[in-house]
Amino acid sequence: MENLIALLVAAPLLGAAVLLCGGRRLDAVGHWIGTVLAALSFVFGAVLFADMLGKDPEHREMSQHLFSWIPVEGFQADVAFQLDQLSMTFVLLISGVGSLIHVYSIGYMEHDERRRRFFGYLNLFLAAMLLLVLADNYLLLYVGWEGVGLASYLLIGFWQHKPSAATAAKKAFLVNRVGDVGLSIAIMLMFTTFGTFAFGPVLASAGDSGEGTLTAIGLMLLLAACGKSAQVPLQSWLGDAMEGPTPVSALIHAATMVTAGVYLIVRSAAIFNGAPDAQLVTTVVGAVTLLFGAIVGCAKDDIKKALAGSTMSQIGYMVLAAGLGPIGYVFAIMHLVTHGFFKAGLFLGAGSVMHGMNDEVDMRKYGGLRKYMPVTFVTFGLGYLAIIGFPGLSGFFSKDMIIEAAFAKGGTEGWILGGVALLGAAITAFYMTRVMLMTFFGEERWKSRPTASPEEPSAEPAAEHHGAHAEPHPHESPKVMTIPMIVLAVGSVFGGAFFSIGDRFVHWLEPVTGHTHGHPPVSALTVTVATVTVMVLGVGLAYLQYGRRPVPVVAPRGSLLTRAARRDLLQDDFNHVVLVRGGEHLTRSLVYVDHTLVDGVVNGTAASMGGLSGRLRRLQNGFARSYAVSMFGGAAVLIAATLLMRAV
Amino acid sequence: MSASAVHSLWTTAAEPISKIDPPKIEYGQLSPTLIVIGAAIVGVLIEAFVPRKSRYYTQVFVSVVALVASFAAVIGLAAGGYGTTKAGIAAMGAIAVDGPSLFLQGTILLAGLLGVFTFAERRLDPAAHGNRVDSFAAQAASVPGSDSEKAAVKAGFTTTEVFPLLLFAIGGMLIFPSANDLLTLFIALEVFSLPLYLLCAVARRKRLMSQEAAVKYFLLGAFASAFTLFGIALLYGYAGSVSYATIAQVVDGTVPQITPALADTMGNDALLLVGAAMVVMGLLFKVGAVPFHMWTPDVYQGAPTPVTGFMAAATKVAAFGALLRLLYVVLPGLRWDWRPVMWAVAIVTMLGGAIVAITQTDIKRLLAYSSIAHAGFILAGVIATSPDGVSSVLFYLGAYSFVTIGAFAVVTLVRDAGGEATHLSKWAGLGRRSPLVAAVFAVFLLAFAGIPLTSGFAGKFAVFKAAAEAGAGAIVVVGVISSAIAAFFYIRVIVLMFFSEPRPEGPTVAVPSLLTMTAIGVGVAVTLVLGVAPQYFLDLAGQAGVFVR
Amino acid sequence: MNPVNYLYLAALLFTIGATGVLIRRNAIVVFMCVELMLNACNLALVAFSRMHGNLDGQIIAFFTMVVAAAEVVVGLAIIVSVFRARHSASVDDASLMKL
Amino acid sequence: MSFPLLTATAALPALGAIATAAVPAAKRTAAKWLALIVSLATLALAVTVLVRFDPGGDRYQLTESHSWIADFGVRYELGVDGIAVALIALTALLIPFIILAGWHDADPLETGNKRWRPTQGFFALILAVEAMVIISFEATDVFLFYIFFEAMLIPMYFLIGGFGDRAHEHGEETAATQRSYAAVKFLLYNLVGGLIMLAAVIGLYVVAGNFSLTEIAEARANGSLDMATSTERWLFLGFFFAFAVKAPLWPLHTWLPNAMGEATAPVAVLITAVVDKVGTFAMLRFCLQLFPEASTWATPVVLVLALVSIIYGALLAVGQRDIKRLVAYASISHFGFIIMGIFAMTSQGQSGATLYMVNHGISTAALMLVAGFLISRRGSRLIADYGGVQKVAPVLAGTFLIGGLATLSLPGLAPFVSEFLVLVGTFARYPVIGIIATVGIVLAALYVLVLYQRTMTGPVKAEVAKMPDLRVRELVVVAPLIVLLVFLGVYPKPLTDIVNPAVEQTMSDVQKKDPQPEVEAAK
Repeated sequence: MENLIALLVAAPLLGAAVLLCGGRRLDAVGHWIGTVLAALSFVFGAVLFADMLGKDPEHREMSQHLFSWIPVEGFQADVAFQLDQLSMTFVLLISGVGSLIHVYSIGYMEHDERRRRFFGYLNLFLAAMLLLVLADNYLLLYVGWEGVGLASYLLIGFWQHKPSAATAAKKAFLVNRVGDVGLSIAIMLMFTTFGTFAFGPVLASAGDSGEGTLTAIGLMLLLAACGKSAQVPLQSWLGDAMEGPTPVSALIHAATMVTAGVYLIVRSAAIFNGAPDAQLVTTVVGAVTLLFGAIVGCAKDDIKKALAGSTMSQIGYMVLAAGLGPIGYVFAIMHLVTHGFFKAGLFLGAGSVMHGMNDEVDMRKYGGLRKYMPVTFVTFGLGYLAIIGFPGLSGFFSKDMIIEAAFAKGGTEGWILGGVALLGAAITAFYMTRVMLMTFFGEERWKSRPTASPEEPSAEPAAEHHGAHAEPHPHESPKVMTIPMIVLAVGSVFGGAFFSIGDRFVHWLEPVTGHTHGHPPVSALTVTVATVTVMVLGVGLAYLQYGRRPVPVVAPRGSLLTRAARRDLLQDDFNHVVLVRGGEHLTRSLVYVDHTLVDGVVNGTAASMGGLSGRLRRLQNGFARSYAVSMFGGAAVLIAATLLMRAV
Repeated sequence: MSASAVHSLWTTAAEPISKIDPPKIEYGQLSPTLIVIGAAIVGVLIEAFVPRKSRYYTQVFVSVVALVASFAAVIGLAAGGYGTTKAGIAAMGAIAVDGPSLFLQGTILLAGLLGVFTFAERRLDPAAHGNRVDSFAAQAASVPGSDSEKAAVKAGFTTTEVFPLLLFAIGGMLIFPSANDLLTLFIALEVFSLPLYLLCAVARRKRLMSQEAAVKYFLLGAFASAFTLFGIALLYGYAGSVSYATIAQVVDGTVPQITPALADTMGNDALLLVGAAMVVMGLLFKVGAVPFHMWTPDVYQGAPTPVTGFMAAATKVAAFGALLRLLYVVLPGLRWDWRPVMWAVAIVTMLGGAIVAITQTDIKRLLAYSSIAHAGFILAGVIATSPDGVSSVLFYLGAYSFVTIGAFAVVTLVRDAGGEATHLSKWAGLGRRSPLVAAVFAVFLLAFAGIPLTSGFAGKFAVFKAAAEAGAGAIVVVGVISSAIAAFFYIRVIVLMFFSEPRPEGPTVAVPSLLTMTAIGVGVAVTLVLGVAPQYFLDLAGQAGVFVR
Repeated sequence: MNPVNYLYLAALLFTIGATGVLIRRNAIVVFMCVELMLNACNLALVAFSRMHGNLDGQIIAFFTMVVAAAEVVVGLAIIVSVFRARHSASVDDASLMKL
Repeated sequence: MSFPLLTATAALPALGAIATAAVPAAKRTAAKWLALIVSLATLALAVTVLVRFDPGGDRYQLTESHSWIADFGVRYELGVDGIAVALIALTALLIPFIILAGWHDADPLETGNKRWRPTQGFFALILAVEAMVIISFEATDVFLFYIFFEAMLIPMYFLIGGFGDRAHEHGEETAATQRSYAAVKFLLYNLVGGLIMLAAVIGLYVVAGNFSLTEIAEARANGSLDMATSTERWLFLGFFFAFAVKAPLWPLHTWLPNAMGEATAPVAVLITAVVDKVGTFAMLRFCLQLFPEASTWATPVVLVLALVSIIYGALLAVGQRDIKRLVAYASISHFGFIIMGIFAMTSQGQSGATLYMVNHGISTAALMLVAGFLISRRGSRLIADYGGVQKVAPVLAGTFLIGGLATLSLPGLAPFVSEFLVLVGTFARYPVIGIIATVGIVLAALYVLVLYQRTMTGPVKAEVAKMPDLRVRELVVVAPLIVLLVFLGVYPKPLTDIVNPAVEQTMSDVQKKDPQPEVEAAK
């Protein structure tokens, strides 16, 4: 049974290899190969899951050792897998949602002549992501970690002919690299501290080392998590990542890859438990990002970017929860899973809307679409209710738990974090309602629409398939796209309830992450009530602003905050001024230095030699008598020197 | 034959003479020299009696035979152990026949042989009025550009005297390093210098430069030899004798019987030091060490290239041989006085030669300066004052002379309307026109630069090793630096030959006869063999590294 | 008379000759100065010979004269040919080759 | 006396060089094929060496020893340890690809001149370099090593100065001058380094009396030969300087960008992937073995210089406008990693450094050769002249990207393994330096991705619109390299198994132990 684990990774990897090396002759069937292999790895996952359920909770962990990877004196890195409940959760999420999105993409990418390659990249991503969650040591995890980074780079930049896409891809990879520095330093620290970096021994002996070391490792891991999960201060890439095709945004930048950071933290629970400071920083990062993303989400008119902001903020919740320690780990993962469902659903819905709207992404040019694309409307709506935490739907449970846990942190911290979480919930409700209203309700602003507004470049290549400026004829998407949306919608409705009833999920994960029940200063019921009320407030506020009044097609100038939020709270501008410009100046000056100084010294020496030579050779003036003089002088010196030698 | 010998001849004149016992001359051990000198005299007679047409062939024949025979004699002596076990003083103390002298004589003779080949080359210059001509003036006496010259050229005259002159020079050079008293030293110096002065003057093309070279060389040479002679006088005054052995004894204070006069002069070190300095200066002039080097570039440039090649190779060998013997046999007791001075000379020579060469534009002058730099390297070996020092210097001289002759022989090939095209700009793109010649020249340049797998590297390593072992680390470092500088201009020539576009009006490469080919071929062969497998020759030099006194 | 005086004289002559070489332009004169230097050597040699009471010095002196004669032969030949070519016996005029 | 395998491995390409040079002018293609076949045969021999080498066996194997120049105490001594074996294999492996990639680089423009045979020369020189590099990897006699270390400059010099890119953006005239400038710069830098080393070599002889690496190391170990500390340090500096120039280490690096920029891509690969490795190899073999104390004494300075090289090289790579120069500066940064790994004095660092030499060779070859194909199509080295190539030549772009990803050491590709080992090894002893060096990986991503974005993505430039995709010959060159990159990235064990014992030896030479993990140290 263990041997199936490798197949989980192998299947999509094989798909990637075949599709990318296969060449044009596979164009016809490429997408089917990809989808089948993705589904295959889901099947393997399911089989293993069934097997795992068969065992008793304490002994569910399986592992498979393939081969010794880097054997060097005192340094053992193996290619070995470990499948426990935590990994299993991810395996199912990744391969499941992954397969659905493969199916969806068949329809979505139908008109793209490079569809085969697209599926190749998707498979590559699945393989890397599964490797990430299945690795039994940090170095192998690092491979998956960078692997998903590569896949996301390739997919964000899939439409490479668009400079904006290429730039976004590069940005995403670079920001992630900054995070990777953190991960590699963390691994080095582990190596010097524990002499190994396999999960087992490291986490087991975490207690033996000083809190200082653990804090350092923890912070480095957090840095890595920030990079991958788009947490402040490394969040800037996620918004631009929406340049990629929508399925990519759904799979990588909503459901799976961006949550890898949460996985990393939860996986390293033992280390964080030993480093309260690191945990505190984690919660702070989570809280800040939570608000940051939410605020950005409120201001965006680009539907995908609005959703991206929301993703950021939701992951903020998870990180916050993970930072809370044993009381939060489980809920972090739980929210991660439910979020995986509804956010993927929302993105697919957005994709389907764009599909019907000539790839228009500006919500101000939507409106009243509910009667044109009912299925999309329903599924999107369910996802919407789920994310705002409408009682009974999955978002409600997971988010509520996190807020409780936040309060349960106790002390002022607890109050602050809880408050922030609540506020976040309110804003979430607001911006999601805004999206909902602007897209599916109100007048149909897309009729006789002006040309695409310049400040928001359309994410999809308008010229690619349909006529660019033809008036759109909104229509429902084909079955192959709607079915996955329906499935995800189902998940986002019942997932939460299914997990929380009888603390199923808690019991499932407890053996891995451990769990302690927090005791909020106020009763759980109060928290729930508060959550619901702020949610209702948010919805109401949004309704007043976007439901009652017509939405202007051209965005109003808006308040200072709005404008800042539209520009991702100026964080990009900051990067541009400080990092990009500064870096350019630095490199330019260094090039100059290299050319003039380092090279100059050498050339200077050569030149001075030449000058010296030129001066000396003037002595050779062609007059025999001056030669005689030099001889005479030489003789004199020679004699004098000889006598001198004797004298001294 | 030595002065004391002559003296003993006369001082018996007072009493009635029963019999005059003749001076004892070891003809066998002197045979190399005697053969060459004899052949030179024959050459003079040939000039007098053999009809003009056949002179050239006769002269070449005689010279080659003489040199080969003489070389055979050297080999015979060496094989007979005269270099090692049977080494001794010949001709009543005038000549030392030992390892160094035999080794150097052999080298000089081979260089001379190749020299003869290049002298005899008649394919390079376009035939004048149907007569093949060599690189020497039709009639040296005739004024350049005058009618008489034209007439001489028309008549197809050639200066076949160069061959006897060459032989005389070689004869002198053979004696120079093996001279065992100061008088012989001086005579040998003059015997090989005077013919060289003349040889410099007899170029066929660019005669004014040739004559100028001769004048400069002559005046400065005479000036230098005057110094040498005065130095000899002072040394004689100090030691009361001119024989190396005696002087050495006096210097060490181990002289058997001390006359009052001797006791008087012995106390006066000034005589010794000044004398030694002046003699050494004369020799440094010949090897072209800074600051006595200034004749070198002009003379090398002006002289007919075959002469330059021969001179550059053989003169250095002979002069360094003499210098070695003087410093190692006569003045070892004075080591602590002359070593620092020689250090200084070696350093300025290495650096000076290398630095000034950087900006040269004429290939012959370039090689001249490089030869100065090499003189510096050899001096580094000389000051080691150890057997290793001697053998390394011997090896270096052997290696260097072949490279030099080969290089100058190549220079004779590259010609344009005005004769040899020696200006560097004309060498641009030679590698495209005739890769082979360029490649050969590149090999010589790399050898000069001391790149591994060439004889230059082995030699350089040998002398530096000797110097380092003698504790002259500073010399080694300076030597290394100046070789780096030197590398720069050797590389420049290679760049010019291979990487710059050929000029349309560029020179043509004349196809030489077998003679020059041999010279160049031998040069290349020796360069590579000594570079790859120097062991045998190092052994040779090692065995030859002991002076007799 | 103190033999050392002869040496002083020799040294003086030698220096005069050397100076002449350095300052005179005419090649012939320069050459004569060289001869003067040689003769200074001869004087020194003879003086030492007398001092030490052996004949080596005097014999060297004879050789020196021969050498001087030989140098005259060669030197004059060269100088004369240069003179005929350039119509000037000035050493400084012969400076085609420099640097 | 068994078959002299090592000699054969070095002699074969040498003879091949002579044979190739002798091919008449008209038979250009024959010369190419001859060279290719010879290089492949050499590869076969190298593989034999690899197979015959027993990782568990003696330190130096397949040894040969003959007296050569007794007067200089020089012997013809060959022998290989794991590191040498790996590098010989790398060299022999890369040369065929280099030859194949440079197939048309030396076709003469005017074929009239019967004497001028550039093609023959080009391939003969490449083989000559191979021979010299291989023998300098095999030499266990310092002098023997030195001779070929120096001699290999000459053919390299002609390769750089004699053969440049077709269609140069500034025209042939300036190209020629730039080329010869680069060639002279290359030669003088290395010659100066070599001459300074010569002084040290002589010094070593004066101290030790012979040049046999094994004997001297032996004598050092058992104390029968003790050098004064100052002497040892001077000698170390003399050796290290030469190797640092060759490697190249900041601030002695400026010859590399010129050389790699002006030379054709295959020659550039020859420089950085093969010849420069001799420098780093020699640090590992000679500096550390002959002068252990001095090496440890110099470690801080060397590490700082290496660190500067890493960051500085990467930053300058970011600032380049010329593809080849960019790769050159990237290489400088990578050599910084190698040297850092060597002098970190930990098993991970040194194994990593050795692997790094191999991996860097392969990855740079992949990147540079593809870049060469790109340049040969457009006739320009300026990044700005490209754009959107990915659209017209996807395979070329793909291979280029893979080469680039290898260069930024993406996990799963070979360079990652070595780079991480070096970092870990350094971090274990010098945490701060290790951390700063880690920043290098971000910069690496920056210059690679910027290069890829500017050349391959975006709207298709008019000049590249007609650009053909990789031809079969070019694919044959690139594909195996990529396969190798992936294989060694996933399963480097075969390589590490060979390298580790040698590294342990070196560690014991410098009498260093790996620092213990904190936890165990605490216990």
